[in-house]
Amino acid sequence: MLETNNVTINFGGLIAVNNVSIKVQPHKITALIGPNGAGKTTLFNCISGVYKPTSGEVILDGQHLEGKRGFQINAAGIARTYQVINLFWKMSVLENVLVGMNSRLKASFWDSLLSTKKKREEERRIHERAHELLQFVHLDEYADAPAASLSYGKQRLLEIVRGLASDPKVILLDEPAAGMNTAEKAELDILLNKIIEMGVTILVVEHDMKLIMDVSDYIYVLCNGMLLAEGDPDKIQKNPEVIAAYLGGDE
Amino acid sequence: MAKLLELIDFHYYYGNIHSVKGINMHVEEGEMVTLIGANGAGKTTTLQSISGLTKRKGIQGRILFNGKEIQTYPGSKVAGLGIAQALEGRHIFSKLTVDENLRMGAYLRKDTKNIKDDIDSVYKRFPRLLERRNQLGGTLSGGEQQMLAIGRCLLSRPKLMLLDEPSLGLAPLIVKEIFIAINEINREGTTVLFVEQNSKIALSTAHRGYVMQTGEIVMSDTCKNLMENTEVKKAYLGV
Amino acid sequence: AAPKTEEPKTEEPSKQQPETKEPEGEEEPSGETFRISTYLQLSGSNAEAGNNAKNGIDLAVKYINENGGFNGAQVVVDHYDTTGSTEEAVKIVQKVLENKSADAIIGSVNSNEVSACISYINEAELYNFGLGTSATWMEDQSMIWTFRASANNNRIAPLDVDMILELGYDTVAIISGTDDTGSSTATAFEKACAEKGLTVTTRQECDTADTDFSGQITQILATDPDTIFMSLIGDTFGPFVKQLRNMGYNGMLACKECFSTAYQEVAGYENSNYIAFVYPYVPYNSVEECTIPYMRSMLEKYYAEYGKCPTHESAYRGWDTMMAMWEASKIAGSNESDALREATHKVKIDGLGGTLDYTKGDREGYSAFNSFVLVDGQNILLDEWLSSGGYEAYKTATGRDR
Amino acid sequence: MNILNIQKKLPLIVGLAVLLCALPFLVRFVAGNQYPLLIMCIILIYIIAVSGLDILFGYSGQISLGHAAFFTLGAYTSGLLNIYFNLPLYLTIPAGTILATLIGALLAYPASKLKFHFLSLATVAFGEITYYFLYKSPGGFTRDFKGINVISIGFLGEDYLKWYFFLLAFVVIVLLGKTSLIKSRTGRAFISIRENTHAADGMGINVRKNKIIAFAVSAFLTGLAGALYVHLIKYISPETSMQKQSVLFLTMLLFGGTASIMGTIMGVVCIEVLMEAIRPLQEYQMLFYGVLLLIVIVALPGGIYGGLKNVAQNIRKAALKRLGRNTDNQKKVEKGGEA
Amino acid sequence: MFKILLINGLIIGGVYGLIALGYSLIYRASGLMSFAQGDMITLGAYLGLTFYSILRLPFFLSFILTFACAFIVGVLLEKGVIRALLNKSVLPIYIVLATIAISYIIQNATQALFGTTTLRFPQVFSTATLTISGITAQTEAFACLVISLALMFLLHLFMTKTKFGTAMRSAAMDPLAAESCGINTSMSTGITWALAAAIASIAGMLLGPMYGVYTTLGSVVGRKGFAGAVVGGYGNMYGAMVGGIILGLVETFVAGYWTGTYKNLIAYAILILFLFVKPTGIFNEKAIQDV
Ligand SMILES: Nc1ncnc2c1ncn2[C@@H]1O[C@H](COP(=O)(O)OP(=O)(O)OP(=O)(O)O)[C@@H](O)[C@H]1O
Ligand SMILES: Nc1ncnc2c1ncn2[C@@H]1O[C@H](COP(=O)(O)OP(=O)(O)OP(=O)(O)O)[C@@H](O)[C@H]1O
Ligand SMILES: [Mg+2]
Ligand SMILES: [Mg+2]
Repeated sequence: MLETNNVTINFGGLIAVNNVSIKVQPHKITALIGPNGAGKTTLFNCISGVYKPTSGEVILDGQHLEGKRGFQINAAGIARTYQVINLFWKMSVLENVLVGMNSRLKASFWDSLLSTKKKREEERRIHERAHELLQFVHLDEYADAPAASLSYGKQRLLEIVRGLASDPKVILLDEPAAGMNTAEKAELDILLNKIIEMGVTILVVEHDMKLIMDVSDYIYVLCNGMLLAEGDPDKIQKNPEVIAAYLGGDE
Repeated sequence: MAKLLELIDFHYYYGNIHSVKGINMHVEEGEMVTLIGANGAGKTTTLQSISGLTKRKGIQGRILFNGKEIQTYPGSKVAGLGIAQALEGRHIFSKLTVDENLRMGAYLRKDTKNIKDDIDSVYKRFPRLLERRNQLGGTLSGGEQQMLAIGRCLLSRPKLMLLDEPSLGLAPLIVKEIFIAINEINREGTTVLFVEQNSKIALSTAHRGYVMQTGEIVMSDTCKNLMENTEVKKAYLGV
Repeated sequence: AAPKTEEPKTEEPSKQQPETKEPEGEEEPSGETFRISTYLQLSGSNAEAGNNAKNGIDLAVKYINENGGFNGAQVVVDHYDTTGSTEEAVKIVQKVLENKSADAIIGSVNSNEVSACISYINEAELYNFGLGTSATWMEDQSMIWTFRASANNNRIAPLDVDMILELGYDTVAIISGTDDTGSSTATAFEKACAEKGLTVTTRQECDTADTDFSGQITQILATDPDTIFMSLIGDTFGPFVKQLRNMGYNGMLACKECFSTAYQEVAGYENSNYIAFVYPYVPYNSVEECTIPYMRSMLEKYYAEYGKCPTHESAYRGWDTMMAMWEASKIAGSNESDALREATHKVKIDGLGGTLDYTKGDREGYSAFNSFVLVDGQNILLDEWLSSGGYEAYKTATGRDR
Repeated sequence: MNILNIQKKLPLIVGLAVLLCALPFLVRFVAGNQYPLLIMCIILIYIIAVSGLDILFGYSGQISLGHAAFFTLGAYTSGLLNIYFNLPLYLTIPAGTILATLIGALLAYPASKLKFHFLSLATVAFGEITYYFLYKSPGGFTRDFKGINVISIGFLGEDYLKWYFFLLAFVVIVLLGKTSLIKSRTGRAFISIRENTHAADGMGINVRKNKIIAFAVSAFLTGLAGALYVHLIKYISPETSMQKQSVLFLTMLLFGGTASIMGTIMGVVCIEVLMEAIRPLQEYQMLFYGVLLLIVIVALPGGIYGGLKNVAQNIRKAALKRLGRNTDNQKKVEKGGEA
Repeated sequence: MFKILLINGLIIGGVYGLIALGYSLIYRASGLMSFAQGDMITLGAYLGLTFYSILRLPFFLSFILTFACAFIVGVLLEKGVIRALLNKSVLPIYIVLATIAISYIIQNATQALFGTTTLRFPQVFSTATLTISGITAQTEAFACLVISLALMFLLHLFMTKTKFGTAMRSAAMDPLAAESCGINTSMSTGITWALAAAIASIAGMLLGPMYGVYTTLGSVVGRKGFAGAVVGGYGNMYGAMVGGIILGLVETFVAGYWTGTYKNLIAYAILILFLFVKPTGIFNEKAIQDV
């Protein structure tokens, strides 16, 4: 459903991503792993429109996305979270989710200005939906608190629901488990599966191998910008190249 | 052994939010101590308060370093005493190169001759950084930034090194290397206090541990004992 | 020798008849006092002129009050600072008019501000004097409540042309400010040049807040004029002359007004040589320098009050204005705006720069002016300078034959 | 739910309305003349103008140090159309407003790309250009430095009482519109751009477009204020588009507190009243103004409204704490009793 | 004619550049924007005037004293106002507003102290004009160009090559991390503002003799200096100089070949066009946001 074909990204001579092709299957969790600086985040940024690929293409359901702007890509059905948490800090938790819905709203500027019926109906609808989403990750009780006052783990959850708010086809998660403790990671595991049940496809970058091996259906391994290996978790875990470059010997 | 660092009935208030509620803890000279706990427990607040990086008026209680009260010192003065911290969220100088970032770590050092060697040894530990030495800090990958943050901390040759979630965002292989490095550093004589979410690796590296929950210390023991504690096992080790 | 000025006639306080005026309740605050509101630029870029005018007015008011006031009423002045903003000037005038807190208003030395306020004052039918020298705001004949006791640049401009012709020059370049006074005077000058056969080689403009004029000067010098006519404002005079001299022009300059000591300070005294101008009066560096008796007596008072001579001729404007109003009040025998306005048309007194004569009905006081030239820090009457061989000395000193 | 809300607030709204209606009569009675009414009218106009700036800066995070230019554009357009073509004011005022809006949108098109400092320079430059243009226009059609004298709105004339209610209606409409806009997807888009441009883009918000909208709305309000102002004061000059006026708007906004309705109102009222109050200080008024401004900024960063809110909060907190402590003490006492 | 304009443009550009340096320094070393920099020039000019002309001290001594006083004023400003605001972590715009308030205060206080008369700053250099390949120019103006070029090099070296300069930049980028490295961020910003004030005082000492000393001396050239700093690439010392010179040249050439009437309008129009067409500044400081 989402695929990249021979994507290369070049930062003034430094090739961060080199000729990478991946395919994300619908309703599956696909993982992208690899050593630090392998180019995972860069690839994410390229898919979500922060960077333009130097060459290659990004396709979602047959629609070309390369070179499109971030908001267009979001409208096309790709949502994302960030490696460094990127919330609207001073807005309330609820508002963060509402902003996430922006690309799906119909009310025009004039509707907004004049508070037409259309706008009021829509507002009511999205408020309900936002509360639903917050309940989904147990953040409903914080709805009116500013996002900045949440603890790190909760901020991560909020970022995920904010992404889900735009009803995406695919959501890209960049290290969702970073900064979480074991218990929270277990919860995240469940959450990811729930998201799949909602009909949203997931592409995830993560360094926590336990989580990755648990949840993912298919794994791509990047190293130095190039695809090192791909396959299902079992296969990857046993791949000696991957072990040498990334996983390290088992203890 | 002498207590290098001691917190006595330490409280921290963010305005009206009482986020650390009267904790007592200490680190002895040459020791390696870990502080674990759930999200929002107040670990970062504690660490940053020791380093003088939180607003001083939020502090109640005493922080002693080498027997001297330092809870009123500003950050730069604390750094001058020999306490260095690798901050949560990395805090790399985004528009300085990797090399300059490292040099800033050695800002207070007088022995300018040895700095060069120390930088080289950081590069030896993290070859990835050597490749990127002239790149701007802000454009590094997340993991590279974490390495840089730790490297910068090392360069001040501190007496006490504070690390806030050093494994955050690092590849499994590097995580192992980092903790091996921390171990080495400690063995070379630097006292270490670190916060870590990966409790397993934390407890298997450090000598002693404190467990923190919603602003209070709920347990403290040697790591060996903590690892065997059933509650810890359940809450932090996922067993 | 002095310009055509006679000894001032009357200085003894005129006895007034308090029974003629009856206070008319709250909306007419006259009676014990005669309140004058002023709006002047007291801070900002042209504040020098504003503050000198303020001093001139205050000095005259003190003198008037010591000598009987306006028909027995003590004169009280409320000064307001426009900070150089016309908007603020309008607000001040509206405030004064709405509060009915003044029996008369004296306007700004900045003609822009006068232009903006004049119609309100006329609508309110309040006795008013303007202090600016621009022609524009006196052109409208329906503004019957406003008078002026300072020079009108449009009347001076043709005389400037005559003066330049008298010096034997054929061509002139113009530098003009973009402000009201600067540009209207330059335009009048240009017109007079066309009529009298003086060739204008170029007209350059600069902004009131400019500090660098090298572009304009380069253009002016490229046309090689015999002389340059300066129609600028305030702070631009000094730097302009200085830069002009530094860029190699050492010839005669013509100026729309007297080149005040403040300007000379900035331009440098050595650079301020040979500046010719037509004006009712000139500033003095010391009281002793002044030989005109009436002017000298005013300067003495000024010096006693402020410890220095006026640094800008706007102090004279303030003094003259108050004296004209005082005379009008004596003639009218009443302090009503209406009576004062009527009476002003009968005023004919000695001003600091010659006769202030309002009997022509054009609400303007001055109509006769003198030509001066500034040499070695002294303002010398042009005729005297010419006849005493100054011009020859100038030629040898500068090496210019024109 | 909505109705319930309104019902709850009804006494407040009615009270406010009565107060606002009674105020001018009261003021005129106390002062004995119309001048304070004029100031109140100016305050109302500035509320509209500063609301515009608030939408731009307070909500969407774009700085403008040349906002007075929109104000004068509205004013001059309305005034000049009336002078030259004798058009009625009910046409010229909207025309001035629309021109300001168009120019705002046009300027925003390239300017929306610029970062904070560069945007502030671009807007400074825009203000200066407007000033120099009005000050010395081709053919002198703006009457240059002289400024323009214009007519008052016919049915209002010089009666500032009528003006007051006329302008009050405008202010109410503007503030209602502003509230409605802010509490909509557009408003949330503005705020999200201010908070985190990067993330806003990632969340499907067309940053460019929304920034341009914010600029246009802002220019609309400020232009409208200008077009009304010129007929109230009956005069406008190029100086009004200078930085000083833009800074005045910004000062009002920051003084009161950004991104709120009350903040804008309080800022405008305080500064305007202050400026009136210090006028007798003559040439020292700016000194006094500067010092006072500095003190308030340092003491109450976040504006008066923010400061007041904080104070209110602290009082409440302190009260709660006191209560809490009392109960603590009681407990201790009880314990002591037991022991 | 071209040569005359070129030289004069360079010279006035040097003046703008000198002022731009102060703006750039503040931005580079504290990440803030000051609108009081122009008025610090005024203050410097009055200080210089007090020492040199009123107290009749020798020029060199007056220069040092002015520099020192301005430095102290800068420190006080930072400690009293900027630091207080930084500690309350307010929006940066409040700091801008505070500097605007300071600019009002300086303008009015100097007027209250020294009056409205434009005061003469006695000639420092010989009054003789300087002749460069047949073209004469003001000696002070030329000195101004030379001094600003020298300052540019010094500041650039200081900011990029010295440990302390790098530390100042670090403190601007991330105060928390800087503190943890032992950099006294409070002192660093203090010194930044003090240095900027001191640079402005040098500008004031140089401009005073050229234009006379009056209360609004700095505010207009200050605005031009700000424009120059941004055009060149905000925060870059070479950029400040180049930006200032470009602005000076544009102004002089517009006035010299075209019209003095629209000189300022055109200068600003070019500036705005420049921002829109090449929003990176000349020295590649990124002006556009990533989105
Ligand atoms: N703007 C940029 N300019 C230059 N180099 C860059 C830029 N952005 C990223 N890089 C480099 O590209 C490489 C890939 O970075 P990326 O952030 O994609 O790594 P990553 O796989 O996400 O690593 P991590 O797991 O540590 O987050 C890194 O070496 C980084 O230094
Ligand atoms: N600047 C702040 N203002 C208000 N509250 C804060 C602030 N910083 C932290 N807190 C609150 O203080 C508490 C302790 O936070 P702290 O960051 O010290 O926790 P932590 O143990 O480091 O958590 P984590 O594992 O998520 O990093 C949290 O509840 C947090 O919400
Ligand atoms: Mg990454
Ligand atoms: Mg933490």
